[in-house]
Amino acid sequence: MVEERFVLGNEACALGAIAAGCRFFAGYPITPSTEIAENMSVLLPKNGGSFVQMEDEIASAGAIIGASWSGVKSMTATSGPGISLMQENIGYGVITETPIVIINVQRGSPSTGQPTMSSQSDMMQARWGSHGDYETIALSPSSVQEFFDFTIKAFNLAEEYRVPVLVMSDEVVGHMREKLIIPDSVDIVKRVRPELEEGEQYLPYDAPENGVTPMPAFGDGFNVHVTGLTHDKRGYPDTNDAETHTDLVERLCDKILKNKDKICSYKEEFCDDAEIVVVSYGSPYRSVLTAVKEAREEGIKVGSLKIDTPWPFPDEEISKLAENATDFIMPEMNLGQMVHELERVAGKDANVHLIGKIGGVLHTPEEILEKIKEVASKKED
Amino acid sequence: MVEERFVLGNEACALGAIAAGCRFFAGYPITPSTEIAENMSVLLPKNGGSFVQMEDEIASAGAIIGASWSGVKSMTATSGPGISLMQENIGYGVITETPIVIINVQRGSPSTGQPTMSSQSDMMQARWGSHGDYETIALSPSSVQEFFDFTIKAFNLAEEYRVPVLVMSDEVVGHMREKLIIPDSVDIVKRVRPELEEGEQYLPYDAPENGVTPMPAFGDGFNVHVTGLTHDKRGYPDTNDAETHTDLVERLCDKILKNKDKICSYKEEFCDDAEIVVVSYGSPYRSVLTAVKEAREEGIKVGSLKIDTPWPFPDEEISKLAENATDFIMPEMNLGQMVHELERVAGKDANVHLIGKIGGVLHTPEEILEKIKEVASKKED
Amino acid sequence: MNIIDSMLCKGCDICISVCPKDVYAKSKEVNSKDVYVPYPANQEACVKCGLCEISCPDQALYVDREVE
Amino acid sequence: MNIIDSMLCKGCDICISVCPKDVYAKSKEVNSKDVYVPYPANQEACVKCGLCEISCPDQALYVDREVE
Amino acid sequence: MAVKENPYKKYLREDRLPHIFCPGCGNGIVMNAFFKGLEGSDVDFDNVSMVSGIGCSSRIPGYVKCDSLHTTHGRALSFATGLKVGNPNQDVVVFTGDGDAASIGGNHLIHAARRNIDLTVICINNNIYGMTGGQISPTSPKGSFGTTAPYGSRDVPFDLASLVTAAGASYVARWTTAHPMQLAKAITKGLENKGFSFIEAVSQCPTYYGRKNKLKTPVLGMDYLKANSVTKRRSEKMSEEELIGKIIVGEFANRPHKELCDNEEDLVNENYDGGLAIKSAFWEEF
Amino acid sequence: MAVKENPYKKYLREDRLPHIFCPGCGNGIVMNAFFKGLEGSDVDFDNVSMVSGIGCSSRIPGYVKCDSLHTTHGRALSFATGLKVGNPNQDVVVFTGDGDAASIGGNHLIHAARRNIDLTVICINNNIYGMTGGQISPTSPKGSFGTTAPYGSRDVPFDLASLVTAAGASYVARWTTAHPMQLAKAITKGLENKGFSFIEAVSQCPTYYGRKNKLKTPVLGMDYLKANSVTKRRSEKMSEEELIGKIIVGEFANRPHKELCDNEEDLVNENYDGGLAIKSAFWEEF
Amino acid sequence: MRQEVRIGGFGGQGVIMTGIVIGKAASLFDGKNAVQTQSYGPEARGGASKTEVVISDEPIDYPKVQAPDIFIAMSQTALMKYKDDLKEEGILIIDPDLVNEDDIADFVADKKIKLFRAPATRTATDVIGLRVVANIVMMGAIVKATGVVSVEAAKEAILDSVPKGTEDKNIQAFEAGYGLIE
Amino acid sequence: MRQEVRIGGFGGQGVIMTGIVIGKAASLFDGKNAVQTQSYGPEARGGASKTEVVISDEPIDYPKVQAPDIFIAMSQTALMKYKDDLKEEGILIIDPDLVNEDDIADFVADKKIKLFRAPATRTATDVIGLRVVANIVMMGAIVKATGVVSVEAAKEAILDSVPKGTEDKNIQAFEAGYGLIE
Ligand SMILES: Cc1ncc(C[n+]2csc(CCOP(=O)(O)OP(=O)(O)O)c2C)c(N)n1
Ligand SMILES: Cc1ncc(C[n+]2csc(CCOP(=O)(O)OP(=O)(O)O)c2C)c(N)n1
Ligand code: SF4
Ligand code: SF4
Ligand code: SF4
Ligand code: SF4
Ligand code: SF4
Ligand code: SF4
Ligand SMILES: [Mg+2]
Ligand SMILES: [Mg+2]
Repeated sequence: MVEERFVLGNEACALGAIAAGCRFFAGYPITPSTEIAENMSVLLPKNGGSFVQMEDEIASAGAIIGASWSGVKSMTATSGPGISLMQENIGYGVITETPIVIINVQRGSPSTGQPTMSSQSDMMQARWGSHGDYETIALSPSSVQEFFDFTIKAFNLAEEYRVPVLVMSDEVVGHMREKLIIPDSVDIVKRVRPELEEGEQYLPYDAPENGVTPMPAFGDGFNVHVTGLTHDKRGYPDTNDAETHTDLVERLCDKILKNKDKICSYKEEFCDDAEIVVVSYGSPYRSVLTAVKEAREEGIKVGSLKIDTPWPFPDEEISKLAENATDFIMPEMNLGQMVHELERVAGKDANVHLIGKIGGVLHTPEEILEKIKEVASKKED
Repeated sequence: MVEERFVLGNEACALGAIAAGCRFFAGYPITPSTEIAENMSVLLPKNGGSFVQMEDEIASAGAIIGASWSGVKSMTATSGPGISLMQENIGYGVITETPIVIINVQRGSPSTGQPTMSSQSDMMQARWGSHGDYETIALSPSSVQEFFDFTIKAFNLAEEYRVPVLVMSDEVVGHMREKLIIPDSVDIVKRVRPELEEGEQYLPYDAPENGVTPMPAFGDGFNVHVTGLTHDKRGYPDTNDAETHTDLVERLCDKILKNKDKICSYKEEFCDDAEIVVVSYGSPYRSVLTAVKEAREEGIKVGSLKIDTPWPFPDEEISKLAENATDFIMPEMNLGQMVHELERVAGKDANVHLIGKIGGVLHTPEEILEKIKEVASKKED
Repeated sequence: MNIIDSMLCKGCDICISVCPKDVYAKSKEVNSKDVYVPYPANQEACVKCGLCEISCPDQALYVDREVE
Repeated sequence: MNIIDSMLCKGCDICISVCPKDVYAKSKEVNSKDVYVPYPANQEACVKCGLCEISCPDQALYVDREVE
Repeated sequence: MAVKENPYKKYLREDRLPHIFCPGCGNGIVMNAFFKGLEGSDVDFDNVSMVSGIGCSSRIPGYVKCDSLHTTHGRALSFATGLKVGNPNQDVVVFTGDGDAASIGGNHLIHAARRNIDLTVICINNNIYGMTGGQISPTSPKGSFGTTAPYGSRDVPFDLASLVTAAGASYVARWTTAHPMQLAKAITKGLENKGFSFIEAVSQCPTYYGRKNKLKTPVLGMDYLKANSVTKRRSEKMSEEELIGKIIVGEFANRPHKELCDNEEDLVNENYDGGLAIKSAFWEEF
Repeated sequence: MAVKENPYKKYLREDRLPHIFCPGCGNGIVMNAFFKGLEGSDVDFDNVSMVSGIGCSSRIPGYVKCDSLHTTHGRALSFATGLKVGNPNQDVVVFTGDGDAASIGGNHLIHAARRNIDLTVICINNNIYGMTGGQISPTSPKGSFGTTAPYGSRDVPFDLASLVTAAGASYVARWTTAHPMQLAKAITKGLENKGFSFIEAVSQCPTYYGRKNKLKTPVLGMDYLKANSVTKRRSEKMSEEELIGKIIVGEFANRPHKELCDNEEDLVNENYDGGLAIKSAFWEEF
Repeated sequence: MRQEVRIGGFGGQGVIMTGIVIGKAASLFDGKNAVQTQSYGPEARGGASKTEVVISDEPIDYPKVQAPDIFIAMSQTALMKYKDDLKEEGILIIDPDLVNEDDIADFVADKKIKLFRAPATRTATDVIGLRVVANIVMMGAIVKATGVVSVEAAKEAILDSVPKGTEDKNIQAFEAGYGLIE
Repeated sequence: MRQEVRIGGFGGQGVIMTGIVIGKAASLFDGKNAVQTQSYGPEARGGASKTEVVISDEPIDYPKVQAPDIFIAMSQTALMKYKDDLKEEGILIIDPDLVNEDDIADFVADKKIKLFRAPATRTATDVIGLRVVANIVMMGAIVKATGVVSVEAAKEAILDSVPKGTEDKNIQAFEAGYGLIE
């Protein structure tokens, strides 16, 4: 039975996690993500799961990786300083191919910054925050409903590609209440154990075509060794061999890069004939649509591309749009982060305009409309 | 008196720090940076300074910031996992405008990866690793001598702009021995206390034109409050005001962005008539020069731009080169990091070719030469 | 007279509770911050022990020790 | 006979040192890893206490408990 | 003639008052006890530098008219270590909370204690995370409620004073906001001890701990602290059962021994004849 | 007929032998003691999962034929907490070193002890960072040398067993590689204790600690450990001076009490009738 | 139509809950859309407390209040702090016992504000005998004065939000509040 | 001219130091350039030990050895592990007491290797009476057999590197080694 509730974004996230099958949460309180932990502490025992408040965020990230290997889906949630502390263990999650979900409810930064204000200034950190080469999957919700939906999606992607998945939310979405529709059942990706032919030697890191090897739980009898060191197909450390390292790291990246078309998700509105495209993700999208509609009323050929998955960045779609569009506008609650990607992809063919805004206040529709008009009028010149 | 020694890159770094006036080192051992700490533990007591082996890298980063406010120049050194752990406190150093130097001797990554192998895969982390918007200064040495020189330069830049400065070295440079020439005196930037007019109210964060406010030491009587929260000109927390935050963060970024021409450092060789420019930083440069010379002998118009300061990226110089050059080649010991910057700056006008190499082994001159030839022959088509 | 700075007092009533001599009582008037500031209803009883001063979390309270 | 696996032995001499019965002695021959592997020079003295087995860091040492 | 204002107000930055603490928060009382303790000691206020982490309690240094470093959550002692070793002439005082010191900062706490570095650490233990809205902390009593312990906490809490003693601190004491005079005296001793001094000040958080645990008003909170305190001496005669839920107050350690900065100075003196490079960032030459 | 090989070799991944440890490193002895302790306990080897951090000692699980998680430096206990709570049916054993457990990992250590989570932690304390080449650690004796203590360490080291006891662990013991049988017995007890068990195994690192501290050969190292050990009981009759440089061996705590996973299970049982969601990632439905 | 509502008071008055109940009434029981937000951070400590609700028949894009149509002030501090951007001819509801009307006479006149008085706290204490239901009393007044949500939706939302066993008292309170506005 | 030297042995033989002394001799005392590198990581544990030196009159760009001109093997393991990329007609110096010459007979012949034998360890023990100077003995042999550095530079580098008080013994060792090669 479909259920309707009027809840906080952060509560929707927790409900989404439960619906996705998350049965372990380890976390450490931090504004503005705390309500996720609080809700999980209420919900998990009611669903057979465990909530552990850890001593810090490093331990939280470690615990959910441990829990994932025990065979339960697991998650943590944090903000700003907490996500910085998790970077080392996120890298460990990447190299060990552990499915986990990490929620970042972004706040004003750098440093302690503005704990109760909103921002999108950890977007590049999501991609580059841990040392070394790797690729990221990140989703950005723009509403309470999306925070629920994207959390489920995050779990599914984590399982499908055996990677840490980040949900890059922000204070606006985390701290507002809206109607949430909880469907009576959701599609979830369940984990699948390796299956061995008789007499086959078990190679826990011998990846099939798609780069993703099946994953057993500890205790299943596969005797798998999991290490953050560069390892061979058996999972054994092999740290001085260039080839082993190259094969491993390239495969880890390719899992995401080569499945971009399946992972990327976005929504186009009014784009068919758009000469100007406003590209957004997360909460600024809410102002974009109003602005685009108003601009359309004024006869400006403008469309909206709303990106659900900032990482991996939807290169292909943007390139396609750049065939028609001459200008891209990107509102971000930062000084310019994802706009670097937009420039990389569209910069050769079109003009890219950033509306960077920091200080914690969402762009208003007026601000975006103004920029649309400005760009439109320059085009006429 | 000029002194000549045959030393390890990491030892040269320690000697450079001492020469620059560093009198406090806090660190935690990690391969391949450990010899820096080891040398500092020998050198500091002989120079009136203190060495403290901390419990971890987080504490190390914290301690050097504390020490900097006590009025001594301070430094730490780490690699891979350690630098990930420092990200939170690096952000704190940025927002509190604390001059510190952090050495990263890069190793094979992600995660524990290849502790004893070389890489340049933390370059983007250097720019984006901590949460929030900020700008970075980073230097990359390519020889033992440069490791000494750049460490001094790092201290000078840190003092001049009141920022954490990163020296992004790598295992190759850290772990090789070469001749080091230690001049009998080096130019160092000393710290300058604020000077107040009579009756003037002290505003520790009221920045002059160049964005950099003078910095007192604790105990100097200025009663300064230093916080990682968004703060006003008095240094007092003011966390809900968009303007205070915007002013602060923009100033922090502008300190670096607006002084790019003074900060950026690079070396051009054979570039005057170059149609192909090999852009490199750090140890791959060593193979570049051989390759470029050989290619020149074969009549290919190729030059080398060696970047001393990957961050801030020398946009202007690259743009200038892009006026003549049709192709840029960038060897990096990663899967492509600084090449994103190169693409951003030169991508509209020229082709950008990455020679990404991971696994821990330096590019050979042959590999680079081959690429030069390949690019040159394509041009002819 | 012991003085309570109504700009600082947040009306926690700790002074009322800790005073061994029951010197303070709650006033009936709210200050500009919707707070009922105590007052020394029983000033004469004060033995100048300073407990109220050190226990006032808002540094709002002054014990008059001057000999009049 | 107690057996020392020369593929595993790293020549630390701990077995020689811990054996209460001085069963082991250093051999004069190096193995393929430049190691002088001990041998049970004094096998008869062995009381099968197992101390050498548990003290061999390289799991190279086997104490023969079979009754011949 | 002296101004007619609270005697501790003069230490504060007037332009920041009133401070952000909730009505009746124990933080203000501990501040007062600190100033009183300072006045009773041989330490000069002008020579004091303060350091803190993140939390309500960690906001205190920002209100005090001295140099202060409001750092990252849990890391105050790391920063303080650099600050103190860099210039051992300062008197460095650290304010921290139970979450800051004992949860995320637990490692720095035990290591600072082990090194016996000459810092005076005042840990305001309100058994909760105040700043973030009432989650349980590692000192929350078994059975107490917090927003992350909706069914009551099941963990055994840390006995902080004992833990820090086991880690090697040279001076350790615990009092509560209901014992401001004793607290002040312990702080005096801590300031005068040349080594790591840890003073745990058990405190009320009416807004969160109180609201969740039937101690809604500040007065109820303080009454609870008073009623449930037993002195160290008395506690030694009590059984483990009798001690459940009790707050043991008094001195836990007072055993001066060589501290970190002295060790560092020895190393310099043994290897160099120029002395410590205090404030050398400002020197013309090296 | 049994194969004629070392009785502990059967637990190891043969395709990885010989292991990377230096000749005479104590790690191998502690491994043996662990297997012996396991054989003496009611724990089934097939039910064991292992976790470790980073360090020479932390490489041990990678050689054992079971599921193992070789994690990040200092964080083994965090990972182990998730692994164990996620499926409390496993017997989770953690191998760690003095640096891993007590330096960078000190906070996780005291918190795991406080929660009394049912893990068996074997900490190989060689008083040095072996893996990184011989830097001092928080347990390096005062006066000992390391590559980062070229003038001799001045700090007072941690007494790990006591610290973990103060933090709340239910079983704590310390032995050395020169006491393999006693060590094995302590490990048996630790495995059987339902709660946090901490077994400190003081060990030799001939390559680094030995080289720097006149204990160059493995045999010298072990002889030193043997000669300087005193039992807990005997130590209680010795003065502080007499105890300087001594290694106190024996049992430090044995006081079972409710552990974390049981608490978590209680919460589930009180609020849900489906039981714990063990291995639920593989379930078809929710 | 988009309507923006702001409610301000001091901690403990249940101001936030009122905002939630309004949002719930609109979105779950009136078939409209609603977004509720509230102040966080130091300003939300001890002192002033604030919540805002946007209600609309259309999907709500921009979720924040830009200039409220309706402002309910349950304390003097909140009134003075949050009144300024109330729309011309907007609705202002005050608890007359807790605010000083003199201070806003000019404001009300200049902006042609529709001012309502609802002595919610007094009504809660005197009529219902439960001070804590002052916010629900105010809810009744809001519904009557503004019609942002229907009476039925309001009641359902209240029943959905209050602790079991207190339903009757709360409905009573709502109705008492409803009756406060002529 | 660029010359690449590799030295291999087992831990404790002072192999690394020999590499450093050669590099020092070339760069500080012969006025050339030199880069010395060595193996790190698990392979450097307990067992095999390796160092490499590049020497050149020109500035040295690429700092690593690609194919050594000269290889000195002080253990069987090192010999077998590191010999393969020795250049055709390259120089190989072995300590004949520590390696098994039979195993490389083909290799030497096929690649036309110039093979030298320097029983450094035996010489150190028997002639100098100090086993630890085996590496300096080998240094003498290297200088004589290859001339990569001058005798003077080698001696200065040795004096610059060894502990005070051991200078004489080391110079003696060097000379003994020098004498081992005809
Ligand atoms: C790395 C990091 N994690 C989490 C937080 C959020 N946070 C701020 S204060 C705090 C707890 C404070 O508790 P305590 O130290 O007891 O201080 P109190 O507010 O109770 O005085 C937390 C978890 C943070 N600022 N940084
Ligand atoms: C975050 C981080 N910091 C530092 C290191 C480097 N590191 C690896 S092992 C180690 C110390 C290990 O010491 P210990 O735990 O005592 O193990 P041992 O090698 O002595 O057995 C260090 C510092 C690391 N891998 N990760
Ligand atoms: S000084 Fe003492 S007696 Fe006087 S009012 Fe204060 S507490 Fe009461
Ligand atoms: S203790 Fe201070 S703040 Fe509290 S009521 Fe008394 S005067 Fe006011
Ligand atoms: S079993 Fe005991 S007696 Fe026999 S060789 Fe081994 S140690 Fe010696
Ligand atoms: S103890 Fe083992 S490894 Fe050591 S010498 Fe004896 S058999 Fe060899
Ligand atoms: S939340 Fe608690 S600790 Fe924080 S200021 Fe309020 S009462 Fe004090
Ligand atoms: S370095 Fe020390 S601890 Fe590590 S394997 Fe070698 S002897 Fe053992
Ligand atoms: Mg607290
Ligand atoms: Mg160790």
